[in-house]
Amino acid sequence: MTLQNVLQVQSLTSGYRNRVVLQGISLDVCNDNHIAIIGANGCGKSTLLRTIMNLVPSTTGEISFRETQIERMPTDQIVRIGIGYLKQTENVFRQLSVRDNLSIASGAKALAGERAEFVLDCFPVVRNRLKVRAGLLSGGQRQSLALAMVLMRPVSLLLLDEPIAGLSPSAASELMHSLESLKSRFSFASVIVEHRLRRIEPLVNRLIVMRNGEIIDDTTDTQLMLDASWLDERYRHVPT
Amino acid sequence: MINSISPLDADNSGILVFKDLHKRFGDIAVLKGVSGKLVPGQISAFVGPNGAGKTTLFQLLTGELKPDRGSATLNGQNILGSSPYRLAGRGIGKLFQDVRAFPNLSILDNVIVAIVARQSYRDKPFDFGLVRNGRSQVLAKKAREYLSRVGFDANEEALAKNLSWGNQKLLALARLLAGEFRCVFLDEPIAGISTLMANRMVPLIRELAEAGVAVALIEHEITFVESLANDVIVMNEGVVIDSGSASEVLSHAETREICLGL
Amino acid sequence: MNLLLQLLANGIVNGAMFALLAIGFGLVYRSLRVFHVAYGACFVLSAFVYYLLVTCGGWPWWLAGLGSIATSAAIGTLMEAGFYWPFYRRRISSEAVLVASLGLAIMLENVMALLFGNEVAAIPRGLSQSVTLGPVRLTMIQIAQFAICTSVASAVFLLLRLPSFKIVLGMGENTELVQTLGHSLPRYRMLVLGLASGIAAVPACLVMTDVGMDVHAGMSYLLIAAVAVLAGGVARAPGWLLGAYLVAVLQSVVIWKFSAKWTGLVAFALLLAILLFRREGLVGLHKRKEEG
Amino acid sequence: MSLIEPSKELPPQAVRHSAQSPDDPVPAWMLWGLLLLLIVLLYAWRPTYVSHLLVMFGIYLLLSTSLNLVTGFGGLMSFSHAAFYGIGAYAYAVARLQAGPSGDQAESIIWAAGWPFVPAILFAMAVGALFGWLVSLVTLRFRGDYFVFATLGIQMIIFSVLYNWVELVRGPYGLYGIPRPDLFGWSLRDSWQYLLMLVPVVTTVVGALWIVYRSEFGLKLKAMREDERAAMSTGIATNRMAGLAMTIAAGVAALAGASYASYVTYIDPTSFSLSESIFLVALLMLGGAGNLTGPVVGTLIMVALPEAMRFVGLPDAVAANVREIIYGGLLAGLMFWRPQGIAGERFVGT
Repeated sequence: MTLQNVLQVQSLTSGYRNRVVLQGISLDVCNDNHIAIIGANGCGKSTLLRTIMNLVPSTTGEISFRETQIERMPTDQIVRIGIGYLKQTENVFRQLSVRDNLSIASGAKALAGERAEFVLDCFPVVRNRLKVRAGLLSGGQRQSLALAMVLMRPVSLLLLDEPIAGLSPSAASELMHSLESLKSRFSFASVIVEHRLRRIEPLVNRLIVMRNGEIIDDTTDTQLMLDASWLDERYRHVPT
Repeated sequence: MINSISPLDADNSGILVFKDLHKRFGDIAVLKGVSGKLVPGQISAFVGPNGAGKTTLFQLLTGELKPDRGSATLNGQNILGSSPYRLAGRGIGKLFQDVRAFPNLSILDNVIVAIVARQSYRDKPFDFGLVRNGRSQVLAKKAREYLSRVGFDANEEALAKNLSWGNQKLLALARLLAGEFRCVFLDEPIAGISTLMANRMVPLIRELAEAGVAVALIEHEITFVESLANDVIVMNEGVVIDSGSASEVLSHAETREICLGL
Repeated sequence: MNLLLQLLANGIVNGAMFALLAIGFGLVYRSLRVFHVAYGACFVLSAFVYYLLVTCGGWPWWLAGLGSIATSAAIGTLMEAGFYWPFYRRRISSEAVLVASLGLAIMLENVMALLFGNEVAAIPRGLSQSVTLGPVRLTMIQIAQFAICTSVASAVFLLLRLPSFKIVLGMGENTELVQTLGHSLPRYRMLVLGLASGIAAVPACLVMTDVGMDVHAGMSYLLIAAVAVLAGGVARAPGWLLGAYLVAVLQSVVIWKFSAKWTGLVAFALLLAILLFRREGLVGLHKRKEEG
Repeated sequence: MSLIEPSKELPPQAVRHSAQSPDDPVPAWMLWGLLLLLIVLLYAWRPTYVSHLLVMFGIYLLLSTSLNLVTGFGGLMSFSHAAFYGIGAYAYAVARLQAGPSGDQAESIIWAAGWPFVPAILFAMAVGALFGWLVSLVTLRFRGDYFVFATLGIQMIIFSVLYNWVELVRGPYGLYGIPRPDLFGWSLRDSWQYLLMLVPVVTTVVGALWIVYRSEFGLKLKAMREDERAAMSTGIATNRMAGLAMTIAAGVAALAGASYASYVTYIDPTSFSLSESIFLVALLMLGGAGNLTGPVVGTLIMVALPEAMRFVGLPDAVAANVREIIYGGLLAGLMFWRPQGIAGERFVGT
């Protein structure tokens, strides 16, 4: 596998009506990168992912994905050219069955094909509940379904916004396990925003720390994620 | 490891006592028998992962939801099944997780609303007294006092929606002070605000407790809990798994695992 | 008793037409979250297009019907692209969109009044043949109305089972997720409005053939559709059908017991009663509270 | 030290702009312009014509300012205001009409009292308020689109009763010969005389409403409009507040109805139909809600618009439709560009 840049972000700023959240972010993602973005609440981690997906419009800066400018591209097109995005909440259609959810995700086609089969094999909880309405799934099952849905299309970059928040330890490790096997099969780069660092540590090879809309650390030493004092320094925002 | 999994003794010494609360949504049990009490002058922190049932518990105790089973009393009188405004009239206040300042009212009006809502529920349910003229100067003065207590000192005519997130939280806190509640529920008071603002928030909450108010808060930020709370109640999957003084509970490895992911 | 049976039969025929009307309205309300007031005006417009094609153009009825459906679908699509989509882009609240749609309906209605006048337009025809089934007597037109509307409704229900229509249902729940799964929101919104308007054209042409219509009828047809959808339950399409038949049959019963003039009152009283006791309508999803 | 966060999040201009008093968001030139327009109208036409316009303006001002209480303050978009207007008109009519000598009309209806003017007006207001309260009991169980539709249903039901229950108020035939006001033996014949009586009434009632707007009650209604959950948690009994607002609003609308009935002396249900309710909401939307200027501006424009159209000189057959087209277009356009209306504080719904 040759190394190349998948995503390039250059001095990106964005925000909401009366609030600037990202204050100039520059970031290159390589196709073997598995990045964890950490930082205190409200530092702009989720907004960074949402801006890349053009769910939050960027004010200045450029985003390019494999040589294509995407900062003004509609979200659905960004997805179709190969960026998968797992929303933090409300990431399945609760009123529809699991099967309908998956078929929407695979581009309104019936569930077949090698890729779909493999993804479903990775999530047996989903495969066994195709007829259940998604709203009746438990939190862990729902999150598995959401991840399966994102992976129904070919992706070369996967953005995950707090995939295991609110899951029990066992559900979380199960989900992470599935993600690992998918990663080795489909070889995509990934960016993951998550608080429970110990759970995701085995999956990442690069660590980015954000604070107040800026990147303050970018390192490949992922062991730092488990270093309490190092984290304290960057992370805790109420030193009273 | 946890050495004592015991719910707080639910005797009547607290101002707000709740016993054995159950709540399910459809086929998911969110609360499976939660008991505890809130004591005047004490800050009780509810910690635990998302989905542990903390917000649901708060909604039960502030009247926004009705429990399936269990009891809750304020000074010995039942509070379950009352609507939120009645409970507010009886001294239970709430800071919402998503703040909920009144966006198109001025900062001053936001606080005045809280003052008149409290007064008139007790004395006269319908009041046509002017807010801005004459006697209203008294109201405005009072409102300014509350605003200056939380640190607002300018722009009182600005609309709340134009404030930053942190300032909206401060405004909501001022509104809470203006309600002069005996028991307040704070749902993630410092989530999403800057360090500077959070540092301002802490002494205000402490002051509230020192004034004899029973404070309950939900918080994920453990440093914040350590610095503020007298009692910590750890919840997971709808039950209380640990409780006690802050330093004691937070030293338990499992609590750290559940709450911090560390 | 025979009269009751006769009126019930009429009610069922009307129910089949109301059902199509309700399906169109329900699709838009369910998947776009738009209270499509201009839907009534669209309905009237397609009836008049049919009228023009038959009387002035001299087209055969089936071709004129197809022409009317196509025109109506095109106008619906245009309405979405030129009217509702800009509102959606600016995230304008649903109540404001309701009022704007009301404004659009008023404009359309009066433009049509300028073009077609205020009188009832009807397609000249001889006395229709009728068929007697025991105590019930139905005209051929009524039978055609029932047959056409029921088959179109069945076709729509089959369509709704297609995977791409699952997206349409999903859209009503979570527009952002539709986009992050790689589907173009504007395209599906246009599809819904085009389809809904096309569906509405079918009963419009049939009503025009049978009893005629004036340009101001839009609001009353809209209200029938809205009552059917809200009373039957917004969440699921079978509810819309149930609501439509309920309204139509109830109207017949009211005509039998009291008089035709009380039908409107009864429809709204029914709606209020149903909503008071069952907010989600007769056919609702079994929801968890948190699903909201 | 101030706790206001650094101004990067809130540019100073924005602060100044929003600090503008919420009671006074209309540019001054606009008010002056409208006043000027009024003066021009006064000079251009015969006094009776102008006083007729002013009477209609007064009646619609009552309607818009009362609807504003529910819709602009409570945030509840109500489409049943014309029904209360009609109830007031009919209550006044039957209270004043005399059975017997006035002909066959009064004998064919269930009840006609033949009361003097003042008790009849008070009766109309009381009936209107009672209906407002009853309607609030049903409709306040809904919010949002459902509230809109529930009030619309109430409007249709009340209209249907007025239109179809011939024994009650003669249905579509309407009531004619409704006595004009007589105060202290002075009967008002001309519209300018009527205007003389109406001006103090409207001023008093609108003034009272203005006080209600600025009272604690008004502020609580606004809080409910802004965020009902938060309002309840501060201790506001929101349903009770909204019920009271609907009662007051219906009472005032009934007063407007009674004024209308006593002014035109003939009423039939078509004046109180759904389209009239829509017109009232549109009028409030156009002017803007949540303050006093909004409804005043809206009423001025809506009353003046047909006259301006006449001035343009369109043939009568076309003018009505063109007017409707303009007003539909205004509604749609305003919702897009300026949902809060010309002079309003905020969009009228929630």
